Amino acid sequence: MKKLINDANAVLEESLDGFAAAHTDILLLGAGRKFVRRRTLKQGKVALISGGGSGHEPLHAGYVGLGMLDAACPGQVFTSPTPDQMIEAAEAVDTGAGVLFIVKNYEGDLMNFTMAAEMAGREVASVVTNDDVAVESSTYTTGRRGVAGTLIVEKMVGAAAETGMPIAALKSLGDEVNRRTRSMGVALLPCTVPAAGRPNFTLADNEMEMGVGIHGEPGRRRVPLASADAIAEELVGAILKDLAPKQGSEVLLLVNGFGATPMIELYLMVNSAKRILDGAAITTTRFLTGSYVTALDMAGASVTVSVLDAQAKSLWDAPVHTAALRWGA
Amino acid sequence: MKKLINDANAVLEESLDGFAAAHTDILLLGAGRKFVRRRTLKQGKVALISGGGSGHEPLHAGYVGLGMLDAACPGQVFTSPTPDQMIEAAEAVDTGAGVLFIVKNYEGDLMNFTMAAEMAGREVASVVTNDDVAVESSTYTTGRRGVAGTLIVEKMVGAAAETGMPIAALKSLGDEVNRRTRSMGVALLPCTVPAAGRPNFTLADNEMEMGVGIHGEPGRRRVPLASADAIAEELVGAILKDLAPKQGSEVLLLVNGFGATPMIELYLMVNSAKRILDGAAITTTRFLTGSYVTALDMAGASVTVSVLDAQAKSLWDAPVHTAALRWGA
Amino acid sequence: MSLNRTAREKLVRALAVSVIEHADELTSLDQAIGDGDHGLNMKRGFEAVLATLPALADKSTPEMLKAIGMTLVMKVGGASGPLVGTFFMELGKALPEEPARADLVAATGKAIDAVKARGRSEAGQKTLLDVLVPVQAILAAGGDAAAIAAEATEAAERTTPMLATRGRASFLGERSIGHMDPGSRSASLLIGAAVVTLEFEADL
Amino acid sequence: MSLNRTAREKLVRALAVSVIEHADELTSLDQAIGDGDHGLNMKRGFEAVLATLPALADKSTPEMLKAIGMTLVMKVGGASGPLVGTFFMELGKALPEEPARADLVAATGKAIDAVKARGRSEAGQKTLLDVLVPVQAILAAGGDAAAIAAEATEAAERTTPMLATRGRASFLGERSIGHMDPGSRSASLLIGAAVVTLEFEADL
Ligand SMILES: Nc1ncnc2c1ncn2[C@@H]1O[C@H](COP(=O)(O)OP(=O)(O)O)[C@@H](O)[C@H]1O
Ligand SMILES: Nc1ncnc2c1ncn2[C@@H]1O[C@H](COP(=O)(O)OP(=O)(O)O)[C@@H](O)[C@H]1O
Ligand SMILES: [Mg+2]
Ligand SMILES: [Mg+2]
Ligand SMILES: [Mg+2]
Ligand SMILES: [Mg+2]
Repeated sequence: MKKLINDANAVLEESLDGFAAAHTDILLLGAGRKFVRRRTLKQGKVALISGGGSGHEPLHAGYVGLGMLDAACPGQVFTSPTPDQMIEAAEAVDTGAGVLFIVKNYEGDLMNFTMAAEMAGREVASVVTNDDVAVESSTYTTGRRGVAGTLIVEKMVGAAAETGMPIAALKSLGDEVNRRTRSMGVALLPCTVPAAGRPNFTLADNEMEMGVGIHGEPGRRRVPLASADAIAEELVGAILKDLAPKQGSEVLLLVNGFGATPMIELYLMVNSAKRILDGAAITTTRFLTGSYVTALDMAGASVTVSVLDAQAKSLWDAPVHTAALRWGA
Repeated sequence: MKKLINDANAVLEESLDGFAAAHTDILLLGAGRKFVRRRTLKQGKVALISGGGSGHEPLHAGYVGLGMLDAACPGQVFTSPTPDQMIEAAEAVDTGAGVLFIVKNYEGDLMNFTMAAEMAGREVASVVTNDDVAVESSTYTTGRRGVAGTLIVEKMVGAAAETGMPIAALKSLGDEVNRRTRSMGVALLPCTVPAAGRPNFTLADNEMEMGVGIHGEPGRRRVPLASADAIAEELVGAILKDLAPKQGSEVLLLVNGFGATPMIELYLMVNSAKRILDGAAITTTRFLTGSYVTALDMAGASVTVSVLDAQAKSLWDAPVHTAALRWGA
Repeated sequence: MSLNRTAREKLVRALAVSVIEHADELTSLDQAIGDGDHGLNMKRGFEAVLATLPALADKSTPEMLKAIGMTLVMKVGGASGPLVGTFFMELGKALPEEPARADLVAATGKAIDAVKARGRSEAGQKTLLDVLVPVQAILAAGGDAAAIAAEATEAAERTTPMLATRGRASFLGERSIGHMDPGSRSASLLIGAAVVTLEFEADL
Repeated sequence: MSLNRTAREKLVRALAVSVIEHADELTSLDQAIGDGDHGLNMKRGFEAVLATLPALADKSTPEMLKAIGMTLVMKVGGASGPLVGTFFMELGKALPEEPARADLVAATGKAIDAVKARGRSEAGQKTLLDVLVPVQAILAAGGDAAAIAAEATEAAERTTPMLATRGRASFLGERSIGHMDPGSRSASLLIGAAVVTLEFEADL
């Protein structure tokens, strides 16, 4: 394991301290590092709180700030946060208009957020994201994972919350954005949980993991390494099959790196993915390219497509000022 | 070699096409992909042009836009661009107030930019950045490399150019910012030039390359893997020794990833580096953390410290709207 | 089957040690079909339990179990935190101070129901329920300590050929087959430790 | 020593092939003490030269050399592009259409001076000048084709123990010792190819 760390068991704590120091203008670290919160709250605005296992940076703490989240609860690496974190975060940022949790669909996250909601003693609603088409969904199983599409939900619901939208409408909006958003990813090299000290899986030199999750969970199948075009065909193909957007739809394309894949490759994937979307008569009018929802030091990328309407576009374009996303402010 | 690419010889071209497609709102790709330019030019403003070998994304094309560069010339991977690129870029973005080249100190870059300046047939001045303290400087040698500090020069000179500052003053400013800025980096894993197909160097599982350059050039020495704190001690120590900032100085701290190192580690390095700066009675009031000047898929990071005065702070804080850096706009 | 202070302390220490000592094995199991944190999670939780051991042992058995459950919920995270935590909390709620064997059967049944409700899961889905449910059946059927411990070990092993339909392993579909479920393994370790202690201290 | 069209075409093809065929070796040398692109750079440049071969051969020898130089400057990039390009451009400028051997000696001298000025460098710094300078000295001293070719090979080898003070290898300091300079190797390949062709075609 080669990482810029001191103690494998203190990675999260030291990284959060560096993060908080670097962004004192917009955020604060809660007591016991249980949450990251906006420095300045807007009275009467619904409080948006997300969280999840760490190792996906900048998700979620990097999205705390104007136009996105009010607080984020970082769990241990790849481990859902505990209910006390969400309870204390809610206590800190609820200004009376209620709290909306944005939760990625993993059983651990769901259970911990649910327990927090039960114990919080305040109005709480939840949006659960499940954009990963790699997982075959069925009512008998856990269902799809929430992956990179989560940040699109956080951005759009965050923008709507700034306008004073009430909690029930925000929840419907979040559910709707989630329904319009699909993702799928591929891993070229595995990731290593610092405290585990060894890779979560192994891949031969000529193999990749198609449909990988953001915890380095094995995906749909292990296949021989393929070209960016072939990978884009499979990822975008699976997304479009499931999303079934109308011809002529406008979409946002997010090409997301998993942590160890550089921009030169991500932009190349943008080129491949856009060509396929063009071919399917889907117009890409918004782009986001970078390592936004990562899996520690995993190499690979995911593609997310989100169908846009006028409201979605204006919510996406609305000002945002967080550590990881910033425009118009 | 595991990369998201199609043809190892077409990586740059396909990546540039994706990049241009994703950022049509702010930039345009020149004919033959010789340069990336701002979509809208400001008449009477000195034109800032930078460039260099590719593989350092988002440097330089990611810094084209309001408040930074007018054009960037991407060379082949790790290869300086050719003079025709700078000549055609100058032709495209010079609005009559002259052209300032920002060049990283490598002989290849210097020679190609110099030939371009000789052939361009217009007023051209150059700022040469050489912030890498890993290289012992001497009048008999090539001198220090320009590395991550280059983006600070581009940002500050870019902001000044927006205010209408004339070319001679911009050159002095750029030289001055460069003099106040120092960097040093460490590699944990090597990088692979796509067309070469094999890593540029090899490191044992317990080794790192201290003082590495952004082309994966071997650095000061190969040493056993060490903790983030020990690495930060050596990097920041070498920087402070050379920069010799006054006690109580204010600085900008840039912790830069080389391409395969995730944010969780970079923020941890921020924590380590800031503690050392605090201990030296240096106050860090500006932070930039991310993979901004990369070496393809190399794992590791560099630390850059730039001494700030009131002018530097206001230039840093000034609005910028590029693919990779954006605030206040 | 009542426990004095010394017995309570021994029980809690045995539980904690059983998972802490096997943390690496649990993590390896979770690397194969999950995300490689199960050993770390359980270890973190039970280290927090150990840190308050004297105070825990001061409590009555039901109060102690509830406190352990709350600590696990607040320290473990992931899927196992709420589930294992809920099990202990509900067990504490359902047990009288001086439980007879029938009370233990009833209380473990209630605790398992709470786990099912929390996890929206059933036995047969390759989760820790595939240990809890059959072990509880042996307990209810009057099995002795040895039979209970043996069933815990075997039940965990029986998860190996199962197809996961809950938990992170369910993302793997068919590829989840052939690996032991990490949560089942930790449950069997906890049960094994409990049984040994209770046999000596409380004449299980 | 004049070259007809066929000879010019052969010369250019021989030059191009010499570096294109050794591109991988040149890249390996550059990976050791540089950034691993020298073979790719030279290959790209000489492929561009080959692409215009008929038109190049139509020109007079001096014009052809200038055109090759300009192509290399505009296609190679890196440090080698301006340097090798300048060498060819200046050689073309300095040679008469029908050069005598003395003209070749004088013109290579001028071209080397231009390379030194462009690179702000001298022989002795572990760069391609460590091949160009001694080879030109043999040429000036009346050495025959075999002597020139031998010196090119040996001069490149003599860069191995040198300490680099120019070019990317200079960043390595002492660690640059023990590796052949990639630019010297490509220069020796080009000289070797030129000598063979000129010996046959122009009675060098
Ligand atoms: N819905 C569920 N019902 C019962 N047990 C579950 C459920 N989901 C997961 N588990 C158990 O939790 C274990 C995984 O725990 P852990 O690795 O700590 O959490 P996570 O899966 O969140 O990383 C699984 O091996 C399984 O036994
Ligand atoms: N200042 C210089 N003067 C003469 N030759 C030089 C100089 N700098 C570099 N070289 C030559 O250029 C070669 C490297 O070329 P190349 O790898 O194509 O460019 P780069 O170093 O920019 O990657 C070196 O091996 C050396 O022979
Ligand atoms: Mg987990
Ligand atoms: Mg180069
Ligand atoms: Mg797990
Ligand atoms: Mg080179």
